[in-house]
Amino acid sequence: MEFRFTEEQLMIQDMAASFVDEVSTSEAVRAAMLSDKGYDEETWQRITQELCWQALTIDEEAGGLGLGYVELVALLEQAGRKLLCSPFFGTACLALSALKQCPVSPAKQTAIEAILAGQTATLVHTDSAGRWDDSAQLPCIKSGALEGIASHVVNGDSAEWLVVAARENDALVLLLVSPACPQVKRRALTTMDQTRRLGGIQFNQLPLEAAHRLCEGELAERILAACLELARIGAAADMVGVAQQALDSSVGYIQERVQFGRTIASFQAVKHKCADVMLKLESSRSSLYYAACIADEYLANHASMAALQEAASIANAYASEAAFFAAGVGIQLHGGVGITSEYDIQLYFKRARALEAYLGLPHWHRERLASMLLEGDVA
Amino acid sequence: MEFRFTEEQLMIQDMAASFVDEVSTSEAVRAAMLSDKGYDEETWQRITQELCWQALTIDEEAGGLGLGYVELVALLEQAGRKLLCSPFFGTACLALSALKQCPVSPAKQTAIEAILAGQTATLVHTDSAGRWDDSAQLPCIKSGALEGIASHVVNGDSAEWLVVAARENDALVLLLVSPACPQVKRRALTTMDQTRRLGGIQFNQLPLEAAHRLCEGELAERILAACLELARIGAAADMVGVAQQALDSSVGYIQERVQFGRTIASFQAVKHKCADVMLKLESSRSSLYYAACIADEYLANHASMAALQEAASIANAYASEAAFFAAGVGIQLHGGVGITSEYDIQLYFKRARALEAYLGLPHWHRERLASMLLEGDVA
Amino acid sequence: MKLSFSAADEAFRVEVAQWLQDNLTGEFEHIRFRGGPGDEHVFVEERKRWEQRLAEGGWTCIAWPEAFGGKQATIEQQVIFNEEYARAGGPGRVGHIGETLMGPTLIEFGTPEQQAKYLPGIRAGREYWCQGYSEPGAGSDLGNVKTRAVFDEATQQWRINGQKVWTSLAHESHYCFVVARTDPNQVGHKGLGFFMVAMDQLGVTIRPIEQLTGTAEFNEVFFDDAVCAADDILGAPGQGWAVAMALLGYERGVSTLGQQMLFQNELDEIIRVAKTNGTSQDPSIRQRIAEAHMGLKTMRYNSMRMLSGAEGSQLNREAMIYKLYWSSWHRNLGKLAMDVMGEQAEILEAAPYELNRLQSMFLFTRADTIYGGTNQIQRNLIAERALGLPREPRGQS
Amino acid sequence: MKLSFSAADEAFRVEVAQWLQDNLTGEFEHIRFRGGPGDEHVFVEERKRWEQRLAEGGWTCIAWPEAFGGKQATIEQQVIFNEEYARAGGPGRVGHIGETLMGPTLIEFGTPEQQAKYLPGIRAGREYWCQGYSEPGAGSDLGNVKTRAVFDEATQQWRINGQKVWTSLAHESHYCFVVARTDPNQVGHKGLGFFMVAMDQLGVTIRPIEQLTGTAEFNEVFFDDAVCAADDILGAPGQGWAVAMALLGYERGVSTLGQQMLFQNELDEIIRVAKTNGTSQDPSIRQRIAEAHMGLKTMRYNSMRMLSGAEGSQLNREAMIYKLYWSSWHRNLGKLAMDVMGEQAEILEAAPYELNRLQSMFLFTRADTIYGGTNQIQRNLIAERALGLPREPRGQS
Repeated sequence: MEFRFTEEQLMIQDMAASFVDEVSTSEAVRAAMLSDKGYDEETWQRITQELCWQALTIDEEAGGLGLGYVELVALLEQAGRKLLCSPFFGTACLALSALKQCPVSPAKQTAIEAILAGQTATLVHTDSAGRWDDSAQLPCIKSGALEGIASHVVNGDSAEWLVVAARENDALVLLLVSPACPQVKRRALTTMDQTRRLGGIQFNQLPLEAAHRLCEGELAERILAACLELARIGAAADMVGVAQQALDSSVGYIQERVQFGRTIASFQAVKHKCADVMLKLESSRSSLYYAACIADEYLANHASMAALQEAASIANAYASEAAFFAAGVGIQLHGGVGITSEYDIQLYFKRARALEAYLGLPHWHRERLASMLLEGDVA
Repeated sequence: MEFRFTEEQLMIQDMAASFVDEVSTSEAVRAAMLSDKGYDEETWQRITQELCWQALTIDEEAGGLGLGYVELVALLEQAGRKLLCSPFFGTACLALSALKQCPVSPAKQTAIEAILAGQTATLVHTDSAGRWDDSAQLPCIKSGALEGIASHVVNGDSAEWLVVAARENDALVLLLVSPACPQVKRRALTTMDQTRRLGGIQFNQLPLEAAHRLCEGELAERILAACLELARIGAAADMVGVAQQALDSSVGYIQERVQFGRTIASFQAVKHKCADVMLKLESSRSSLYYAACIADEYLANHASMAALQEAASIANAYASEAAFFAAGVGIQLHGGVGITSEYDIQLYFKRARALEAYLGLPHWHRERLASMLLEGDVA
Repeated sequence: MKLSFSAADEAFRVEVAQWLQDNLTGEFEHIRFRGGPGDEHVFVEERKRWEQRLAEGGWTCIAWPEAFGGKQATIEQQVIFNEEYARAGGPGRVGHIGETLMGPTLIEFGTPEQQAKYLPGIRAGREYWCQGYSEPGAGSDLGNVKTRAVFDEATQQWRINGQKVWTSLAHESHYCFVVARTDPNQVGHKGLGFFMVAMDQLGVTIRPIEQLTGTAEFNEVFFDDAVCAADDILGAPGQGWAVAMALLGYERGVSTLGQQMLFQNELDEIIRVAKTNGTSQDPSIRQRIAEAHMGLKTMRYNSMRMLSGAEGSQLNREAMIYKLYWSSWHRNLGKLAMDVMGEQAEILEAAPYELNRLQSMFLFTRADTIYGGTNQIQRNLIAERALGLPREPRGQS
Repeated sequence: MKLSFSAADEAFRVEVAQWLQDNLTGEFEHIRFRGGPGDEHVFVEERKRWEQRLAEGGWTCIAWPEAFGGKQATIEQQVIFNEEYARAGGPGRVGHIGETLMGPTLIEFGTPEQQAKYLPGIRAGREYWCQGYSEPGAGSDLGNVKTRAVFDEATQQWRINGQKVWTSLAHESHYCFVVARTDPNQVGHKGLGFFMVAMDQLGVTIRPIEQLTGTAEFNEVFFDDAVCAADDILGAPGQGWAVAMALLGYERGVSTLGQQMLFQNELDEIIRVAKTNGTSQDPSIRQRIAEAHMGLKTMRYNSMRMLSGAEGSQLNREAMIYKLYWSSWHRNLGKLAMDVMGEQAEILEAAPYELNRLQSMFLFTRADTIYGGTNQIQRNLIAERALGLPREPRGQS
């Protein structure tokens, strides 16, 4: 048992930290938020060409680095820490997680190569209301064409490749779709958190060929289910980063800010708030790292779906509460300036809120855990 | 609108405060806890003969003082404040609340006169598991005899008169029963909170006569339902008193106790805990007084059952959380001595816990309010 | 203790409701329910006309003595007016600060000349006021005022220099009341003056502060040799702290019941959304909706106790908990609103950043626990003033 | 990062489990799962015999160096031992303080003579230790020690006078380690000594402290001219603070994982009750059971990080949160247990005051957030040491 980063993992983390410190400054984030695609093209070029983050979890034989979720989580935590606006999550944590689990096929081959080359991708698994659970009315395949609307798609307005979850009769099908055709209409959604772009996608009688198909039936169900768990773990990593920076910037601010002739950091109530944040933050980080290990074990067939679900729910629910709490306390400790658009803490607050609600609020996760504990099996 | 005590009500409150300060000292409470009936007989004599608390809510024409729940709540709050061990709650808040609502009958006449004379009474409305909701398997009347077990009866081990809720076929019947007969067996339960005695009662083919009957059918259902709401309001009053003293004794202790060369009262974290307690306490008190007014309006047919339920749930849930929080914080602020049996704060903690669970935990009340708000009508 | 209002009060309620029904319509229809906290920047011109309509009906400054144009309304009548105003969707009052803060303070501390100069404009709904208390470096620490006022013997005017912040409606206001240091050798609560400064002068510059909502309800106000007539100091130089504190005392009071009606509107909207999108069936959401409902009811009972027990502007124990209570409750309501909205919570009304009412409320409630004394300051106040615990030591800066 | 244990470690696990299965039976069957926190006063004689059985099997002091009779077990092995011990229902260890606190401190600071005198008795499970840190007036403030130690040149012994409190198992212990002031002219952390005092002497009086549970796990210990040989001071006079702090450093560590197994047993019991009485269908209870489960899992992950990152007894950032985390979690578990038990929660097992396991746990968890540094002290530590925020000023008393 070695529940800490290896030297190599620490190096990956440090390099990522330096990189986001350099490229994802407050000014850069604000520019990206208002940009066309919601991210800076040049930064993405550097991520894919210099740092090769997109290759991280691709198998070595397919030309990737052959690393796993522990390393991916290390990157995503750093991305969250500096509010990186990037199609990286959609590409690496959503599309690639699905593709890696699909059987060999021309579509898979095409997609992996495109991603390795630096193209962006995402997973389309929602319906027109943004639902992602069993109630979702996914786009449908009828008479060989794809029809339907998916909303709240991470970077769905600009991703160059789409892995689409669709229904064909009663079966789930995973498709690889290039949105560069007239039968696919897309738009960016106006979101409260402007650092993570969501898109709405309409498929309008898009004709499908065999080459589009990645897999179907029970296998597709299993892959999609696992993808949502992996996405929850990835989001937890982002939130741990958000919480860390919300704490760090608040700790910095309160040591400068003087009220009643003292730094506000010297008030015990303020100190204790910071201690409470740190408790939640470090606990989230522990459950995140555990979940990342389980993710790798699941992908290597060494852990069950139940173990993956449990770890994902714990990590995601903890990180959700830690990030929202850390950012909320952060605003409070910044006082008046905390609610101005000039300071970044409000951006952390909005990202924390968006991520908290992504794929299940904490009480949804708790109820799922309760069913496992009280009615079913838990790992 | 006058949402404060009148001069007369303040006088009642002040007299009650002086009385409990005199008779319900720490030593007296500890003696009563271990005594046979769980209360001091002489104190009860003084309550009924000197102070006439039992007459408070009895109509003037029946020989009582003709006052209402606002005054009763003022007394119960003082009782809670000094952990008074007494059959007063069972007699005045349970049995009398039921009797007052019953139509004129010989049984009612007997009971009211006995109570006026200083005899004790209680309401028996539970089953053998202490259940009080729709799932309760109340004692049954079959072939003219009462059979069954009721547990968790407030002062049920010693009350001289029992108002018993029983089932006859499908109808609810309220009976007046004297337990002084071989067909009624009783025992005191060993409870975590030793300041409020609970009893278990077994009715073993107790033959019933017409004179036992107080009322039945829908009227009995309505009376019993109202009694539970009134009991919740009465319990809320006790808990407000518990919370008040938990706060006061803690505020006193922390101003004496020196750590790190300062009184612990000078630590901001300690001060803020006390402020949080006061917030909950004063809010409970507001919702308690409101509920007491509604109780009087209900009994005067000026408020609906829905209004009574809503007010009772709000007052009870708030006071439950305030009392448990205040007593828990109280232990914490007392530090090591807080968990010794020598200090009284633990007695407040246990009484708070017992009362919190009495007739519904806070989340039960919230769910009931939610049904009213989301599916039904709210006052 | 009694909950009901007298017959006369109920008649007053009918009168208020009827007048609002007759008047808050037509040209004012679209400003109903608008201009509240977090929304103060909208429809300002219409809301000013509305102030004048209110004044014509005799519904401004009803708590003032009749001598100053008020109705000398009882607490009950004020409660009723505020309740009915909120129930009818009466828009956020541009004249609020003049009517509820500056007016009572002028009536208590002003000279007859000052009263004659300023009160009629407030009463008529034509002259608006803004506050000049907070400063960028001071925050919750009002004793740390750096703005200076120097009496210029030559012009017989005060010259004011400094900066104030968190000033609502500064652009719309004719006057600002400014706490400034008149004696540079004093610190803390001593050597302060309370000035009534005209906003329309060269020495006053206003800079809006953009909030996390993308809107700008607050401003910074810069005083750069701004002038103030010798007669426009309220109380004597050095008495500023006493006047400033008295003014803050008026902040708590009957308007709280109107505020609660706004909160009720928000909660009703949340319940409507929950019923529509099915989150009303989620047990955790149900618990929180019930908690919000209980909390709001209890807020009302707290206010009723506070108002029944309050003597003038005196603070009582119950009043001290009020700010902490409502700000915490409202912040939780904001979070509940988002969780009830579900997936739609994240999607705004329109580009570039148009929030719906509940989204705006969610974000703006993060300010509630900060302005007017942070929750930390409120807990200090409760602990120190209501419970008599030791005061926080002041540092040596 | 890897979660799994090596094959050698897994073999070690099997060995431990097998030994426990073979030995924790027969005369020891009835003490399984007993003697834990809040239950330390029960079956003491049997638990002492059990200590000796453990020692015979070589399962005491496994973390000690081989030179002192230990196995020099790795962190992983210690984790495994503690997990298996708790899983098997191993009773609360009477020898715990000697093995995990006093032993390592003696090994670090003791002379060879001191080590030879005291370590074998600990290792053999025959000599037990208790602590003499807390004092009635000092609580969490260890610097405020009033107990005095004066060296008597005539007898060449230290004479100790003072009072200690919150001492578990004082009646059963042969020795107490006592922090006492050797230099009356020093205050705070200076001028302290660390003494190893025999309990079986006239100058030592023990008074049990009855708790809110009706039982007495803790004691007051009075030292009234108690004597201590010149050789029985650990470190030099004046060095007491350093020794005392080093000892506390050993408190956090692998035993946490054993503690978590006890917590798991409690949670399992709660789940069993909930399923039996139907409260498992209550959505609010379900949320709280899930929260408890999540919290316990995360406690384990926190420990795994702490143990993987810990160097010797050094504190790291993760370790600082541990006490606050578990004590808060456990306190919530106590409340959950009561709410799950429903109406039965209030009814005890038997008169006069016999609590069932969950009731006892509920009451005793109120102590968890107090002893070993209150939650307030823990938050100070985290804020000051992990986050570098300013220290609380010490008053002038």
